[in-house]
Amino acid sequence: MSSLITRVRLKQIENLIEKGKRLDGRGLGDYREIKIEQGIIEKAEGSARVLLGKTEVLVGVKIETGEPFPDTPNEGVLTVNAELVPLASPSFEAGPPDENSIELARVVDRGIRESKAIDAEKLVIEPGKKVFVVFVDIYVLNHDGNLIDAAALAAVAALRNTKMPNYEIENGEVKIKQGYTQLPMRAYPITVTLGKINGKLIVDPWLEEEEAIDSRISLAINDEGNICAIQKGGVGYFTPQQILEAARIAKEKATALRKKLDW
Amino acid sequence: MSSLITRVRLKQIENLIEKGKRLDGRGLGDYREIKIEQGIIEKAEGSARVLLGKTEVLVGVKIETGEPFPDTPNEGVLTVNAELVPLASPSFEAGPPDENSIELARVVDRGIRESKAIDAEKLVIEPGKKVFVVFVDIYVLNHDGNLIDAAALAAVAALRNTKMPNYEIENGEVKIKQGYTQLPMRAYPITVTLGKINGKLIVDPWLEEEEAIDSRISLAINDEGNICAIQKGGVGYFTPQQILEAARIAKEKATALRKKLDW
Amino acid sequence: MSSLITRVRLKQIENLIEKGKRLDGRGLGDYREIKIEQGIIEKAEGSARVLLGKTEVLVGVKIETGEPFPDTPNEGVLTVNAELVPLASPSFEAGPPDENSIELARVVDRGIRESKAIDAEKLVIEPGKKVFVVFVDIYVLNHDGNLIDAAALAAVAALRNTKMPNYEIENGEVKIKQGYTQLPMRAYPITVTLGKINGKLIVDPWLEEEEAIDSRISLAINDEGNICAIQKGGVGYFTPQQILEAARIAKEKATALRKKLDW
Amino acid sequence: MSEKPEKLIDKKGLRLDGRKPDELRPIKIEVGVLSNADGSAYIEHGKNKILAAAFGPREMHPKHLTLPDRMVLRCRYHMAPFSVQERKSPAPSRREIELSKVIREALEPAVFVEYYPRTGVDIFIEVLQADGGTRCASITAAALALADAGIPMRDLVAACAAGKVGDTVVLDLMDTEDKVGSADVPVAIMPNLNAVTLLQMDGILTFEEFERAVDLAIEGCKKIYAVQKEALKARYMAVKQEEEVEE
Amino acid sequence: MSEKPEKLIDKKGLRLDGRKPDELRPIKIEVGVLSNADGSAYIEHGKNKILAAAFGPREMHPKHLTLPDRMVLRCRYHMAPFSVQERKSPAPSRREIELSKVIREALEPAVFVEYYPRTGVDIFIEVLQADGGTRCASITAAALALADAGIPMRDLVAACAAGKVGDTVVLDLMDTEDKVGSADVPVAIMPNLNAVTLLQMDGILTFEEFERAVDLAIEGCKKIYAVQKEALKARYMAVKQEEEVEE
Amino acid sequence: MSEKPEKLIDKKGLRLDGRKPDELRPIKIEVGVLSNADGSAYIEHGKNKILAAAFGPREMHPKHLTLPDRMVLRCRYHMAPFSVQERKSPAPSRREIELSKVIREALEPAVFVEYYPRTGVDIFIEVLQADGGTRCASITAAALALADAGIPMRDLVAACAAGKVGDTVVLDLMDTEDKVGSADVPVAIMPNLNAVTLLQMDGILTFEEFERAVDLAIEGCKKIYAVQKEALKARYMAVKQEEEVEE
Repeated sequence: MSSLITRVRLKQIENLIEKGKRLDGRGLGDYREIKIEQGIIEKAEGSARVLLGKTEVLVGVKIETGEPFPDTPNEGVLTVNAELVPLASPSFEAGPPDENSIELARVVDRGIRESKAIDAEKLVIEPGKKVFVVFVDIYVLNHDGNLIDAAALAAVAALRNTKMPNYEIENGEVKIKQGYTQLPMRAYPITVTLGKINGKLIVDPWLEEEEAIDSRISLAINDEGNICAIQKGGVGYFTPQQILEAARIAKEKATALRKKLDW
Repeated sequence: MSSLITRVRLKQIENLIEKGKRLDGRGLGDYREIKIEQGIIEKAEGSARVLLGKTEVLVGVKIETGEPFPDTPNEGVLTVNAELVPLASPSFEAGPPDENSIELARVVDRGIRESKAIDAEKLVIEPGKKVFVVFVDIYVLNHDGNLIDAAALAAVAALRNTKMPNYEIENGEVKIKQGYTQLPMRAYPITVTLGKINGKLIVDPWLEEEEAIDSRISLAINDEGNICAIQKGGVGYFTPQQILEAARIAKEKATALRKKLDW
Repeated sequence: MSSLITRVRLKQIENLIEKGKRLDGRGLGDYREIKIEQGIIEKAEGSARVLLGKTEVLVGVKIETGEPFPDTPNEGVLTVNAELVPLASPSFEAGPPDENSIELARVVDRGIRESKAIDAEKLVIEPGKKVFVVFVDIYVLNHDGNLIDAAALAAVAALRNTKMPNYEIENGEVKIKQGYTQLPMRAYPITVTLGKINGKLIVDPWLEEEEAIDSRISLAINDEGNICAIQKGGVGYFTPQQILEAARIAKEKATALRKKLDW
Repeated sequence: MSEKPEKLIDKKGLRLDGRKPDELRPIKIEVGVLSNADGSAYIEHGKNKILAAAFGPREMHPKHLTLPDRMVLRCRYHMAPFSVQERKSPAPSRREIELSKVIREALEPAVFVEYYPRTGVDIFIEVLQADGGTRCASITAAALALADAGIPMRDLVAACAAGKVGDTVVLDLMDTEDKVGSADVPVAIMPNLNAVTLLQMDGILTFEEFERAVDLAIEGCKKIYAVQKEALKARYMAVKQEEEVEE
Repeated sequence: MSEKPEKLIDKKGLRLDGRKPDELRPIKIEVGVLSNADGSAYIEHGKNKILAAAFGPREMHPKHLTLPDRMVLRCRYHMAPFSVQERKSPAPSRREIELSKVIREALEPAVFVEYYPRTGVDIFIEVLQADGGTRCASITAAALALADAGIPMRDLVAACAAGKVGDTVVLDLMDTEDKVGSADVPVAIMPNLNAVTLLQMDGILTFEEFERAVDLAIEGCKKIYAVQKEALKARYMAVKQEEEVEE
Repeated sequence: MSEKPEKLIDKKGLRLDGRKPDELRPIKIEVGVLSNADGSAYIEHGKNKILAAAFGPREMHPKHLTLPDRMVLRCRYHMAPFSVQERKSPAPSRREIELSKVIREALEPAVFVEYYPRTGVDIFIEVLQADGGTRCASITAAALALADAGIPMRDLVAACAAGKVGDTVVLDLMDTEDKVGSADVPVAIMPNLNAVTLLQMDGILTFEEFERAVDLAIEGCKKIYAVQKEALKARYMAVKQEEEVEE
């Protein structure tokens, strides 16, 4: 990402963090304010909008029928896609997904997949032939930093909000019936991202801090407090101690967040 | 489109039009000379070449079998595509269709589709499963202005010239038989484009006039003289009065053209 | 290809060739040293690596099931693809195949196809419905000239090394069984490329010579010594006499090579 | 899944959603909703939910598209995959490419492009939910995004469709009416200049029906124009209050 | 749908369309048919119908492809979707990309590329109907388009295939012969320079058959060369007449 | 075709291929294997066979990606179509694009990017055969390719995964263990700097298991580091010998 902030600003951020403070008044381990709205796209089977400070992510879930993958004939299909639409930031460009949007989608995908959040076996209509395909489309509407946590939260919130069409099989053909069933969920992973500035770890870096950090680490934590996915990013490094410290903080933050959300 | 003509030339065009005249001697409401040749591509199921002055458009029609759209199981499929091939103009580039060729294809498509020119129900082989797909490929060979009218004319002329293969169903498989049937047509829409220069409307603008006009309006008129499709183009505007005037002229011109073509 | 060598070097190459000599000490009709290794990619159904001097080409063969082409319902499918991967040369770029890699793939394809090297009828599982598809993927690992001969040799060597899965048909479904059968081969074409410098023909031009030649001709020779594919390349020309001379040399070289390889 | 309703207009002359023939759907507009864009607007027009943003005037990439005597306007109309019944691939469709062009050409007459030569303005439109008439609602929102970005304009552009449903010419078709109805005429105007900047038509209309549809659409646009001005006013009041607080 | 004919050569030694083994299909060429191109030609060679146009010498886009000491030749061979039995996607196929390259390399030896450094010439070929031998007919037409554009040339390039049908080496294969026959040898020459600029081969030929095929193809090219010259002459007469009328 | 093995760890605590839980697969590395690259390395790590090459520091194309104060590192991780069980399309998959990014970010901390401003270094990785752990083996090889190209580096980067198979935390998962196992933790380190430059995780681990996996992976990386240094030494000995012969 191009350098959008000045060296003076960068120095300011670093100096504050040295003292355990941040530009926007937060403590090193604090999240920005989080707002979640569910069900705002009526035409989608599920949807949620997350505001993480000024970062805004909308996730829509669509459910269609399709074929299972040959190696998992008894499981439905999950497809996660992310669009960094150009109205969200001057640094986003229209066009096919770039490495940043692909990484975002794949990190959110792993959190959901590895925690077995969706009960994929209940999405099977006819084993090996026909299953429900769950499309999770992440739409970043305003980029003010820490897209991973906002997108992961919006994705799980949207899935919690998702209804599957009822169906019956008539003469070998799937007939969609009236009514809906809740999408079968087994877990609600929460992803916590930390950045490293001058050797210090900060939670939920916002846009200007993202310019200042040399690396980040994102950990998806499941309902039991176990780790189910990790992604290190950025051109810097962590010491092994910092990694364990980050894992500890992530677990703590996820538990707190989970309590607050009543998930 | 980049400015290919000089300001002097532009002034000249405007001055003439002010006096009700045009550079090439036509009156404001006159078409250039129109020539239509049908059946010139023997390998295509239908074809026609239209010369509108120096503008040259070739349309080939191919018919294949395929699946109907899920929401219209009892109708054949119409696909219109336009190629602004680079030999037609220094302003055309090789590559995937750009917004100009897509607009051209979609405007021609709408004229045919909305007037219900093709009797789509007669293209069904097996409802919901197998239908004829009609590919209308517009090939612009020389661009001297008003591609929409030339392409729309060539498309309908090619469809009038199109033969469908005969077939029978044997053990659930479609067998192509000897002989051909005329493509079932119900209407022959004619599209008339007008340009606006200095508040005056001109019919069939040629290339240099296209550089001078700030907007154009194209109206497809069906056999009964009703309007079945409209497209305004260009970065200017029309007053509501100019729009109604354009519609009146288009209807008149289409009737005259229809008589001349004996459609 | 951009000019990678200096004019002095070019003059040097030309002067030597005038005297029947070459920069690397070879005679005009000599190949560089050839090394062939087979079966080095265990996960592929067949593979071979060819070193032609410093030019290095790896070919992997994968076999899958698929549909035959409608016009050859009783034949398996051959697909040849070439990747000029960017680690092989600073002149190669990542991205979709360009004209050079497409030409390379198609020239190798023609040698195999026209000599009927693979017994395509033995690849049919169910006529018109299911056949084996043979994917020949040419991977250029180091480009030091004459990719065509190296790739053609590696492709045939990989096919000679290819095993097809055994199968049986159970209730209309193909079941892959234990064990393998040798891919049925009928011919082992060998392709010989000659370059023209100052009216002289040289066999197996290496990278610097490729910069110096104005045209090349590649001939695929089958087991009987007949010609089964030709491709002239480059922006120069051959006299008819030079073409016949090239064909004569190619036949001779192919025979010698075949003897040496014991094909 | 989509069954055709039996009657688009009932005995009382009311439409499927209870509207009268010349009645607009509810419209809600908010200006200045995105912090990273130079200008932005969010519109809910019936069940349509659309975001528009403007960036610029700014340096253009690639540079060779720059024009020496004027600003270049670019526009991308794009639908979210979840905005419609069947998931839409995020890659731009031919329809989206055409609409991007006609929307740009509907907005450009309102912009003083000669004020900022050698610059570009990008308009990005994201349809979050579609329910018929997205191109018109997009124009309505995008005009406000341009104004919010401080792009000098002759007038706002307001857009609305009229059409024919059964035998009746009606205003502002929703999705079902658009699909089952017999004609659709989207129109955009610069209200103060009596200028039509977008006009398209699908379906079959007599000359007289067309005249009526254009009149009805223009009336609709004028009502939408009033909503646009309210939204702009609300935005400026908010900005002013913020500034006062900061002082 | 395509059934193989029983006999490609009948008892009298004649081919499916009644031609003798060394006989060309009818050829019709017109030069200067497109008003926007710098040079153009239209060829009907058997049932092949092909347009070729040349633009340049002109500035190149993108600029970094320019060469300091010579003109850059580019070529696009493209088939219309309706030119063949099964509709062809308009996106360039691998075959079209290869043919664009070999056609360019067949034409380039005839062009004095050093006369106009830092410029480019684009050759665009559109196959409107294909019936076997399109690459050769394309070269024949494109050479005339270059000449018509005033590009300085050593010679024209004329092209024609020979091949083997049954046991007979024949000239100028049409579609069915190409598909069912046992070899195809397309050749292009600069007739005055005794220079072969295109040579490809598919199928199986002995050395002697190959020699015979090359000879036959070269003979064919020379006959086509005569037709090319006639077409150029007709074009210049027409231009001259136009100029005289204008004086 | 792929049946799940019944037991990933046998009664003796050994794995499918007979390794102990903390045992690496056999590793073979050769540096300087490609004559056209500025630096290169070939690694066989278990059945993984991977080539890595580095080009640069050199001028970048396109130029606008150049940075005034540092070198730009680019990386492409790519799998050969025949490297896996089912043929892979040669077009880059989303997985390959993500891995290209994380591999680049694993290598960049080791490079003194500020030494050569306004230049670029390209790293190209080709997986010729894949058997689990390709990203780690790619990093191990690519770090050597960079060193072989003479790019100034703080340290080498060595990479290796740990994971959980059944109830056991094990080192260096092969393909079957990766697919059937319950967690995979690829790690890259700069051994002399105690710095983790790549860390990912799939699966479910308690905090304690995660700690153990990271420790184990780092131990593995250190062993691989020794192999890397041997390979570099062998390369330099060879180069030196060549030079001596030339003198």
